[in-house]
Amino acid sequence: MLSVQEADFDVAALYAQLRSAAGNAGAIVSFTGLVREFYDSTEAGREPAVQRLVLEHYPGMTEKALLAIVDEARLRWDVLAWQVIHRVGPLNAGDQIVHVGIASTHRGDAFAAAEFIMDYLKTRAPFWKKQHTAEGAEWIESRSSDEAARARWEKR
Amino acid sequence: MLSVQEADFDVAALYAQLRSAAGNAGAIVSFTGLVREFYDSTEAGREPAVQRLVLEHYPGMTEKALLAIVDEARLRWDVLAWQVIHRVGPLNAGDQIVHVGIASTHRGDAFAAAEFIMDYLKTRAPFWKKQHTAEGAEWIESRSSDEAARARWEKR
Amino acid sequence: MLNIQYFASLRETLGRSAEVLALPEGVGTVGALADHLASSRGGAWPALQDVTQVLVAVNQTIVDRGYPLTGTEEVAFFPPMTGG
Amino acid sequence: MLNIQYFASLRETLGRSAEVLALPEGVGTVGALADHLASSRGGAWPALQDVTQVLVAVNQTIVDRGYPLTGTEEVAFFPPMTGG
Repeated sequence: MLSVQEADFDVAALYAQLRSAAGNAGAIVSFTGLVREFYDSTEAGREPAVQRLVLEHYPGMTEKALLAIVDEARLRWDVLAWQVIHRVGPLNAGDQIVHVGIASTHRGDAFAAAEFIMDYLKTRAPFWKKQHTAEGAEWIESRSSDEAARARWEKR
Repeated sequence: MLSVQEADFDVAALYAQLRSAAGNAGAIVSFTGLVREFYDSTEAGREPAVQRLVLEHYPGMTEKALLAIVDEARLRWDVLAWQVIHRVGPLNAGDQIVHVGIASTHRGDAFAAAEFIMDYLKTRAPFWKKQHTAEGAEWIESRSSDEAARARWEKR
Repeated sequence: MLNIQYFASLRETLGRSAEVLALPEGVGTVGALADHLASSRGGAWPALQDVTQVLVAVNQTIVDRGYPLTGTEEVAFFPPMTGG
Repeated sequence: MLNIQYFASLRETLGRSAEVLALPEGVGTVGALADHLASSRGGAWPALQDVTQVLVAVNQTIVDRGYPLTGTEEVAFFPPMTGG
């Protein structure tokens, strides 16, 4: 189940759906990303308080890119059921921003598929974050640590 | 939060508690283990339908072992809040058996801590499973794949 | 016609979110399109030529600068992605 | 006195879940205790000597067979763990 949406999502309902759809799963892994109050700045020493985050995306391509990432995860690991939810539009500190849920026969596959999807989503799905602070608004720059997290999956 | 209990647990309530306790977390990872209907047998080709599973534990040592595993995870990774719930006593196919919830600043730490705790829990916490099927009752044997999953954390 | 889209910081830098354009004379690749827009428009448009800061998708798939254009594609220019 | 506990399949094999025992003469380690119970009781008790199938905890921490006993410990014998 894939959704790119402005609305918040209900992790409890998502877990219930995944468990119900999972059949004879032995493992359910879920990841939820939250908007942090202080965002790492690329400039050392600067950590402006995030008052608001606005998520922009590329309608159509975003969904296509996310499905391609999920397809790759399903090729690599046993995935009985999956969910990817990503919010767009304005968000506040503490808000839920992204959710990945994976049901699998075994726990190793569930962990790997969920982390793989998150690492690729961060760097390969067309979303862009702009943060609004007391100092003004700025686009968040991509982080080399996110690219490194994605790249390590290439070695397997 | 650690609990070894006969009662079922509510993943929705656990997520809400973890999110509330997590402070300025950016990532929440949760793992839930379910009783599979067919259990891998150590004898190839035999997969008896599990009608019931009974979990035995070593009261006192179980809690101590789980806390030691969590402490090690907290030394290795940034853990803002955590939950480990493990059920004991009789369980049926599809039942929830174990839950690990981790809140962290970053997703990599949350994934690693949750998976580490599960891999150690499987092989280092005193729980034993007995399965009851139409063919009778038998103790589940430990699996070398579980020991291998645990051992890979030693190399880091 | 090319359907060209610009996203995020690049959209703000260029002051444009989308346009429809005939394939310019002599332009056969994504890279040549970026070069053409940069040289013919000047101003902020040379930003399109920074291959590390500007990614390109054709028909919603990321491509290299050498990717061929026939004149009927959806082309998008955008900065590195920061989702999740 | 030693407070000895047996768990899971081992508890069933031995037909006993716990006992209180004075440290036997000449027994100074966990391994020596297992050897003593095996040789003095016979029957199923030599199962305790299988170091791959029987783990030992002293005061609720897993130890090697060479771990010393003074006679006041909680000692537990059990098969490899299968939780989660």
